[in-house]
Amino acid sequence: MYSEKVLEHFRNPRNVGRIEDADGIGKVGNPICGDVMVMYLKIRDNRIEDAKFETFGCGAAIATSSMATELVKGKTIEEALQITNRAVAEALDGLPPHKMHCSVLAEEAIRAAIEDYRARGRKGE
Amino acid sequence: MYSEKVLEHFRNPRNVGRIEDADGIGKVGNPICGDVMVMYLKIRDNRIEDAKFETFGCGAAIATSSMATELVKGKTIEEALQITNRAVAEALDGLPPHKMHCSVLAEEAIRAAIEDYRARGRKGE
Amino acid sequence: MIYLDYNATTPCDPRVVEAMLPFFSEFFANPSSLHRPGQEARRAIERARSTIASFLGAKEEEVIFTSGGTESSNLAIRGVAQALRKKGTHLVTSAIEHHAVLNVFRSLEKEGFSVTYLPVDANGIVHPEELKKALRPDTILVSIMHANNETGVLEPIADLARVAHEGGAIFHTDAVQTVGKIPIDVTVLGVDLLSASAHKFYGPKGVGFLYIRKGTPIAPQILGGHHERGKRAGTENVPGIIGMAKACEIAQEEMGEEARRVGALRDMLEQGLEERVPDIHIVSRNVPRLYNTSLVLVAYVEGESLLLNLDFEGICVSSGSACTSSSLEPSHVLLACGYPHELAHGSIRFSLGKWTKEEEIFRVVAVFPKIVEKLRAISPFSKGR
Amino acid sequence: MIYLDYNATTPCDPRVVEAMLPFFSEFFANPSSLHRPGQEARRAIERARSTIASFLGAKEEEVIFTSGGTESSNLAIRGVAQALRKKGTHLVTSAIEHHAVLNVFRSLEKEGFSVTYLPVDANGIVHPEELKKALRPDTILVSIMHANNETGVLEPIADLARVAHEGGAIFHTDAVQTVGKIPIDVTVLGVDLLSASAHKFYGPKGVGFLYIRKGTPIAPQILGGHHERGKRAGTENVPGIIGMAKACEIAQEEMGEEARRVGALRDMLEQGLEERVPDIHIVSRNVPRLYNTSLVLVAYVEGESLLLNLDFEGICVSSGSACTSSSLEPSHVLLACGYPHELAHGSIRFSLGKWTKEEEIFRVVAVFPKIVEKLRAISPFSKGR
Ligand SMILES: Cc1ncc(COP(=O)(O)O)c(C=O)c1O
Ligand SMILES: Cc1ncc(COP(=O)(O)O)c(C=O)c1O
Repeated sequence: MYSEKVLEHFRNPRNVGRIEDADGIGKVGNPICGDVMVMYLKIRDNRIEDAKFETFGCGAAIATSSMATELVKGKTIEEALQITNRAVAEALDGLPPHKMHCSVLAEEAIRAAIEDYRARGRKGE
Repeated sequence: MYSEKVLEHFRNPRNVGRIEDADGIGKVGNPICGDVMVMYLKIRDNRIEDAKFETFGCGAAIATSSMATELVKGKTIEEALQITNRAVAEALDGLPPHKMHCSVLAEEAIRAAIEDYRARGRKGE
Repeated sequence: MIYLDYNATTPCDPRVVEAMLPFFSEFFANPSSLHRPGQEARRAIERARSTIASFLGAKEEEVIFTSGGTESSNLAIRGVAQALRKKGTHLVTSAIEHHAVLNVFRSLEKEGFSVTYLPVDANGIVHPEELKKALRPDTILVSIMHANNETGVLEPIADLARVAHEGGAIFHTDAVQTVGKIPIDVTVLGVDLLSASAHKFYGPKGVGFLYIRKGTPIAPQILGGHHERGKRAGTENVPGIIGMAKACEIAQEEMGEEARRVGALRDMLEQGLEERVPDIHIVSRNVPRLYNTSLVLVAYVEGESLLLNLDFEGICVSSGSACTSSSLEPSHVLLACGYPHELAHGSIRFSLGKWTKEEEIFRVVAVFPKIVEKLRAISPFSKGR
Repeated sequence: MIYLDYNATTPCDPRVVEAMLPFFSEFFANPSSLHRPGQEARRAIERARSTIASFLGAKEEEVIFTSGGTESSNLAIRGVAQALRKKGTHLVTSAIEHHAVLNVFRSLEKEGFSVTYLPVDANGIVHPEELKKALRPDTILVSIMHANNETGVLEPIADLARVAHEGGAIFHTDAVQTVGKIPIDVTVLGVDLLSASAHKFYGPKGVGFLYIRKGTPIAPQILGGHHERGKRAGTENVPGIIGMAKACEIAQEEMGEEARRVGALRDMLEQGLEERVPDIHIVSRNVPRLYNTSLVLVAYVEGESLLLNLDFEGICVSSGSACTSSSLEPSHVLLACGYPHELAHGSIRFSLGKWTKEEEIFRVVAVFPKIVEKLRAISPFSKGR
């Protein structure tokens, strides 16, 4: 069902945990649907220096979380906002059709975390 | 499906053929239904001295014809008229339910042949 | 034993059994299970699906596994009728279909559909012009069998499907007697649905498939879990499916040679019988037929009594179709061809196959005349009477 | 591999495969054929029918062969509903049925029947009083499963059947998870129809049976030849039927001992997990349950991720039911019991069987806590967060 790459990221997820002094936190999903993703970003000079995640969800949810944090790290905010759910899925060598929503969740988590960072910035101005 | 006895009578039917100077001939059944039985009786002093048959039909039709001729031989006319389809079937150790109509045909053939014999008698009087 | 009843069922090819064996106790997991053994079982049946699809010139997702030919045809006919009920309620089939098709149409008639049963000519052929005449604006489905199980006659499916499509109807064919015997390409045939049963071509009993052209509207008939893309619920018969795919593979490789060999034996049988037995008739001898089938009508005697006498000699054949042989009705196929009832009661079907040998045919040709003679001696109809 | 997914499917018992083998290529004839090989095949399946009937305390003519549990339940429910439609159109089932039952009722609702889905208590038990309240003068059929496939909970079938009969309704039970595991006598249970699937009790996939009490009105669903007393058409799956009968024979002899042995292992598993993993919940632990089944809810983590991690360790289990595990829905059974969605997403079903060994349970108890810990470390919900 899952690609080797999905299984590998699921088995050894990268960037697990929280960043205590995160600059942006994005929480998406819903426990009722069985998927919750929280993404923590550390941002300096418009560039994502570090990213971590916490996820409640299936194998695909955990693997896409892991891959999404890998993809955003080192990118500028604008670059990170370009990351689509397809890009996350492709980086994992694809997802089964009924699991594509997990990659959507990952895209949303990135956006939500950046949104949060920007909102804090506006507040702090 | 068929009892050993049915198969035996079917394989080696008794009294096959016609009696050229028969005293009574009974023809029952219908080629459209796939069963035709003709019974020939030789009768002397109210007693059935000989019986033969010709049958177009399935295994059960041939076996019941054979058994019916065996059963009537040596019987008086009154005794022969007592032979029911059940008696023919039982003498063959039974018939499958959807083949019981063959034993009915055998009973009818006996009756028809005796009927014919009596009708000839009335004509001859 | 001389088995000449291959149209009723075939023995499993030993290579089919060998292919199935590991899937009973070793690779036994449920293909719906997410763990690795389950996913391995899933991959095995998807490989089987792919084998069968390419055997038919179809796409993988167009092949649905069922429990056999009867279920396949039930699903095809009732499934399309239900799915298109709002579009129209007229259905067309032929008078010579197998009961697995005919009885579905009869039941749909009781549910408000109207059904045209197309006639056949004296050789049992359904003519495309007859179909053309029968089509109406509200015709949604046409179902005509590929080859008849009793006579072996091949219907002009490509032409019939074209006519049906010109009339806007979906086309189904019951190909239970042709799959594995002759090459089939669903695009060349132009059918939308095609039924098959593994045990008719050296696969196991209890498994079959339905080809469903992509986009064909069809309502599932057995409901439950999300198996077979929602078209047929129930845990997949993994060993059966593997066995059926193997049977397709073997057929693909060997059917050309089999057709030649078995066809020659069948012709030898027919010639032999005709030379030695007076007053017999070989049905549909001069039209395209399955190379393995010979339906012989024997005047003055009834089919079952012939069959049983052949059985006493160790020769296994059928009288009419296996399914109706325990009923009292004469073959509806022969009646549709216009044969009188008496003759229709006297049919013997020889159907040859992979393990039929020349000596067996010699023996049948030697034994048959004596049996006919014996039964005719008992018959009140025999010549000159 | 440690296989703890016996409720999804079981490997064939080698004795079952051995019993089936001669029927593939040697005794392969069609049971509808009149020749001797055909009649031998007929006798073999009638012997199998008799074995299964006596296993159930039923009469031979009350057992009908099908392609599996799903088809059996479809036939039972749709068959009775159609046959009694004129008498009434109200049907009753429970909220926790398998999809092979639930989806038939959902489809009947679209066809004009009204269906009451009985609630269950927190342990997943359907109470006879609830059934009593639901019955109406036009109730024709009640269908409640014997044991639930996810929780293993046994329903009070004898009481439920009595209540249904008092209300004049026919009673069906989906016994797919109990046949072969616990003794069943259809007269003691008092049911009119009972569904089973061979692959759930060491028989082959693709074959099952439906018990139909004599006189129960039922419309056939698969139409064709006159097989199975007109209740189910299609060439019989002879090897499958023989295998299923053998599986019944073995179960009859061995299930008492198995219940003891497997029950002890299951209890050991549950005790071990409970001692070592905080915040888990064993579903319906204190009500009558199948001795082989344990459904464990693990707070803060999702079931599939647990399942896959166990699979990495060679341990095969299920999350919820096998059939729904590829969908996104949490278990409808757990929701019906009143568990919150988060917990219902975190279920792991261990189902033990004939080849489960003590060492395997030790290993699961050793491995499971680490997996839970790892996943909880990833989870945003874990305690104290
Ligand atoms: C033409 C045809 N259609 C359908 C069937 C039914 O197939 P099965 O009995 O395998 O379901 C048969 C054979 O019995 C057949 O010959
Ligand atoms: C309770 C229950 N009913 C019905 C079924 C369906 O059985 P099958 O998949 O063999 O048709 C299953 C198993 O999948 C089951 O557990």
